[in-house]
Amino acid sequence: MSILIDENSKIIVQGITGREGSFHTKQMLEYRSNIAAGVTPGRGGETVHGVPVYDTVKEAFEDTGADTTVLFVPPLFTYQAILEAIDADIPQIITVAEHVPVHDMMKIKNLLKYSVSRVIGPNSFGIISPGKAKAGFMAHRIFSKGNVGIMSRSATNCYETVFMMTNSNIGQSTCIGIGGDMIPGSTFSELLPFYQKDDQTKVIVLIGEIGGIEEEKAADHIKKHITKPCVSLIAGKNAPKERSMGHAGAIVASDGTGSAENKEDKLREAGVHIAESAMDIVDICKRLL
Amino acid sequence: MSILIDENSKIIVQGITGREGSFHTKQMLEYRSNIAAGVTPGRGGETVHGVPVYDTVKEAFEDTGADTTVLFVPPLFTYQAILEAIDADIPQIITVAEHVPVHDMMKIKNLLKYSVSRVIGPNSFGIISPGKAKAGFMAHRIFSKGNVGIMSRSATNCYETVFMMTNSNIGQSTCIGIGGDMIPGSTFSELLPFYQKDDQTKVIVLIGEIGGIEEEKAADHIKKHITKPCVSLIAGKNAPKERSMGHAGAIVASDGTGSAENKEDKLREAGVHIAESAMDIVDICKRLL
Amino acid sequence: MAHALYKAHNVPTPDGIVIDSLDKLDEKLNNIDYPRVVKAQVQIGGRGKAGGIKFANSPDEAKKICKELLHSKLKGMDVNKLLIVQKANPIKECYLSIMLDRDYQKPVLIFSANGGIDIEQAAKDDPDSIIKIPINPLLGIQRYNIKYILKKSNLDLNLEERLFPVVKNLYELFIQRDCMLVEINPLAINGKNEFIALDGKITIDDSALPRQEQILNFREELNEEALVKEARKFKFLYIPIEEYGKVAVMSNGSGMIMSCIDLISKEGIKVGAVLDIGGGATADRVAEGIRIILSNKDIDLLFVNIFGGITRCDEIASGIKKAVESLSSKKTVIVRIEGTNKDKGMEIINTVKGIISVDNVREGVKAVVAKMEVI
Amino acid sequence: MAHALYKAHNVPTPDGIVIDSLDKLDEKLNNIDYPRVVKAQVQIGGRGKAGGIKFANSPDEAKKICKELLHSKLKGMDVNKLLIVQKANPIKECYLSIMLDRDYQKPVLIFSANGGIDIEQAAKDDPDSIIKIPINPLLGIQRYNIKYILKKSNLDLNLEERLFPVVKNLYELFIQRDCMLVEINPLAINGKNEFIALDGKITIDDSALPRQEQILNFREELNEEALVKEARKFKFLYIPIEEYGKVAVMSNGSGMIMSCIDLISKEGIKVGAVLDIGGGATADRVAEGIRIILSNKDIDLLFVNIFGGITRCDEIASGIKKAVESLSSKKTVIVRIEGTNKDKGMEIINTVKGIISVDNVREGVKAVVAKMEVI
Repeated sequence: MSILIDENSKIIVQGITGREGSFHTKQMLEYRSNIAAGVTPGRGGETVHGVPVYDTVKEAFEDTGADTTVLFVPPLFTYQAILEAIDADIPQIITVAEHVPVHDMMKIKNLLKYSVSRVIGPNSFGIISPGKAKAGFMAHRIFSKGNVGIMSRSATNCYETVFMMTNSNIGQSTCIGIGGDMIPGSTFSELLPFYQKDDQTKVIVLIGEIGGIEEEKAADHIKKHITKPCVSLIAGKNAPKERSMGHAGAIVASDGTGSAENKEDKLREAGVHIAESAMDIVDICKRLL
Repeated sequence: MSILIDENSKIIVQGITGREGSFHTKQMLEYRSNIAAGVTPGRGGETVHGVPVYDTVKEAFEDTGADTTVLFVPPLFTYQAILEAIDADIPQIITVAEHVPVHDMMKIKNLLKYSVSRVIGPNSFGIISPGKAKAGFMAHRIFSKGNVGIMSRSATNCYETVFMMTNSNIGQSTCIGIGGDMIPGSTFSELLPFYQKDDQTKVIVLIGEIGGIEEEKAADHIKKHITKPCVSLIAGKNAPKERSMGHAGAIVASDGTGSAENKEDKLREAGVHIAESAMDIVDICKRLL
Repeated sequence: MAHALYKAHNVPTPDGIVIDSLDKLDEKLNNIDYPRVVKAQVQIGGRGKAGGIKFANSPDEAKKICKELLHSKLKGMDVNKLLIVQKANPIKECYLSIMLDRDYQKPVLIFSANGGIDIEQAAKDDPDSIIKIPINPLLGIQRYNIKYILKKSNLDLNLEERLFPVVKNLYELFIQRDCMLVEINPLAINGKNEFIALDGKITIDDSALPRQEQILNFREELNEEALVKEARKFKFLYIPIEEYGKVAVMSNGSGMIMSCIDLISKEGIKVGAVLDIGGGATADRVAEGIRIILSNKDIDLLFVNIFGGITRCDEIASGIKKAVESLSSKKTVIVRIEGTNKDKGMEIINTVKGIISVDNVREGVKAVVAKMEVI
Repeated sequence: MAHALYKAHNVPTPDGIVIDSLDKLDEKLNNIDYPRVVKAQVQIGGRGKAGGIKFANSPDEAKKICKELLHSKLKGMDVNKLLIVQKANPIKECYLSIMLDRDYQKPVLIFSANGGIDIEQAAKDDPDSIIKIPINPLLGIQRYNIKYILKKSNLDLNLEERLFPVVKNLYELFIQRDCMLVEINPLAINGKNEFIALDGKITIDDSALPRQEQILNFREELNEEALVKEARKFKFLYIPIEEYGKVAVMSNGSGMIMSCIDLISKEGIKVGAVLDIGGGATADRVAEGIRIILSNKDIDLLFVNIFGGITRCDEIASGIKKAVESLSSKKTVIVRIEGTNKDKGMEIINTVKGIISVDNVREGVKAVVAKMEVI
């Protein structure tokens, strides 16, 4: 079945006429994703790789009934672009930009509770259900269809893991880029229920890292609600305190909040298998499947 | 069982040192409601009828763990008072003031989605579960314990109905004043599920009136989800169009939206018994019980 | 009112001057540019057709119009003020409004590229010509709202730069002034692609008037029925129902009043007016209420229906006694009182001559019917 | 920075003058009131203890202090600016801050009636002395928040009138300037019950700097490691990890970098620094990245680990070749590349002398261990 994205998803690309938007639209089309419309204000009526362009998200939504939008817009324009998508009632908003101001995401996250929308990202590679569709910019060639669901705060650690999985003939149901920011639109614990309900997913992998308490919340959720086997890798054990490790969200506070040790302890308590490396994830999945 | 208010409810009175607040605190205490605290800024440390007064709702909440607050504050101060209660995470906020500006309620209603609180009113007599507790200013002597749940936009039509019910030995489980304003904090359809789940309630009475589409929404909800017998009276059949009938919300638009006919039709379709008068409600309840 | 508020909130309007007396007309009218439009400031529909809008090409024409129009009557309303504005030369006229929508529980923005229309009629005849967007009150107006409006109306997307500030300012007015409706109709676009509010309407939430002092001043000028005003002094609500109705209802709550109207009307009897005396009825207030509603000459019969919750019935009865005896009116008064101290109240009522007392609403309505058959 | 921003946002601060040169000291210092406090403008903790805060009772004392302090060094930092402020006479000192809390996903207001404290220490020692309220970003600061703070701190409720505008303005600063933290410590209360920000700290969200031009200017003045600055020019991220670590890691993503640090550290080897070249790695950028990180003298070994998703491995390999050959460095370079065109890439890598190439991360770490044992 897979989750969030599949061959039936109708996708809008916001910022489709830009360099990145246009390039990845082509990539998504090649992967046979259903890109129903693009949006760039002032460019309505044009087409990009055969996809019709609209001036506003609301028009694009009304004409196509899209259920997902992917934002290829610069970080400082992301707030307005998400607002526009929320206001047009698009159910799923995927935002890939890095360096979106954290105040903007704070406002968005608080507004989301009033809306019908879910936001994935920012600083996310997107979502891919291998063999069905992708919405984002991930290197889709390394993915293969199968039964492992993956959520990751880091794109590179996810790629590395998926690459080795695929080489070991272990496929994926759906892979989601949570994004490496301080306030992600959707967190592990908010997305876990989808994997729990999904027939295709047999094992759930959470690739976390230092900073925040989302892995701890996920451990709580797993303990209470998840019956499928889970595997987790926490990156950043040896990162210095109070220094952001590139991802805005990957930072251990001076009081130790956000440390890898705490996260691993909580996950272990919840029965999650702890992996030490990407290769290790693959080895554990092999045993579990 | 009854709903929303009972002998275990812990109640705060905002504006307890005012004339109305103090008077109705006494009334509520006489009815053996558990009035845990009062709030009036600048009057913290005093007591009113033995009830301790606090300067802020948050303090009162932290010290007493109250679950309900009743606001005896003037209409133009209601917005701030509700905000303070929402921000202190009080689960139930009952607001009785008439003439609260509709923009204030619009903002509150939109904020509520983001909070853990429910607002009853404004322009409501409050909530009473006869024989258990009351939170509000209703004339409690006319109520009696029993199995009819009542929601009413009008206080007087509810009193009249309850008075005759009690005289006919038909008691009430819980009576809620929805309030006569254009944008009530809670509507019929939002409160119906509580009655449906309540063991004590055998019959549900909805006293509606012209204006808005809340009775229509209630009809939809009843059709889909309510298995208990329902009775409804719609007041204002003969009111002139485009003229507010005293309740800010009781107004039929020039295009006929909000007419009593439409409401009765929709309710009848949903299997609701339509009453022509308060006495009629009582007669129908007699048959149904 | 709309014109002044638009100006205060930077919603562009044509330059205009106000004339409220015929003094110094030369001084006021000789040194402005022409052509101009003279508009009578009265709150009536179809003002143009009624002769309330005239065109002046010169100071002399303007003066002549002022003399004719000022202090005249239009559809029965006094004209106490004229507004003399520049004549816009619109290349297009649109419609723009924001209303508080009770079902969305949000402000709704309404726009049409066809200005000067009756929006309700247009909504029936050509719904596609009207764009309606609910506005999230926590977000306010965003640029993409304007882009959407322009696209859907087949207008140039470049107009966004001009239209956005107009809508944003109108929205600020709507929020800050507690409006139920702000409407600009027509909203002109001139040769420079500027938007100008040629005419408009603003409705304010009654409950918010106490915090809208500036608007309260405007309202005082409005013509209202004398009895409505009189009742308001006592914080009573007097509502005219049907013309020439001979029965009046007085009660202490809107719901009960509506129910009484319904029950009486069902018997084929017209209710002429009602009066809601609200909560906390004292003897004096009850007496004032009866005095006011019976001063309506059409009324032959008054049904007083008071359900005293916390209020005591003897207090209410004293008020009724006082009013009926002092008025020495020959009008019929039917009384139903219920609640605390009902017995004491009934003792008082029974001492007043000419009052018909009943035990409940159903009996009250029967008594009204019986009495009206006789009258 | 804090002082200037507080002034701009009407957060009350003591009157002060800035001295950034020794010219015209007479003119600047003779005509102001005394006593004054002279503060060196450097971003270091424990500034007072380090001699960065001095008191002057007269113009002469002030001049003497200026001459000593300006252009001196404090804890290794250049003092290029002094602030000379009125000496406040606080009758009480409080603590006030607003920080963006990632777990609440809201701003959190923190207050304590004990000013001048180390807030983190106080949170451990006497948690009850610290009031912490999450602020709903859709509501902002409300008066009841302030009332609550005062009550909980056992301060006079009447101070609300004075404290509310201070907190409200501080909150506006927090929001408008994209702050992660605004802190006033101490926040003085003087004899007139006025609040004055005596000292403060402001941290800004890095991602928001492009829209905070004014603050960007402040930041340019900050002292930062030369290699961090050099890397930023190319939009690379250079992060120092452990002092005297001899191994460096270069990769194209934070997650992968953290994983590499973890795997190498697990073997008991210290990572000295890492460099993230980010997405879209071209040959030239790869070469620049290698040049920068190898210019750190402590580093003996570099592990380049690039997972090219869409990027081509031959492009990356060319960059590595270019860098290693042109640098003629004797440092060890271990390379792992993976992704599109890997074979072509490996062909290039194999032509470069002195590069150790590995097939995956595990092998890479093994190679690092083996090599470090030799060094």
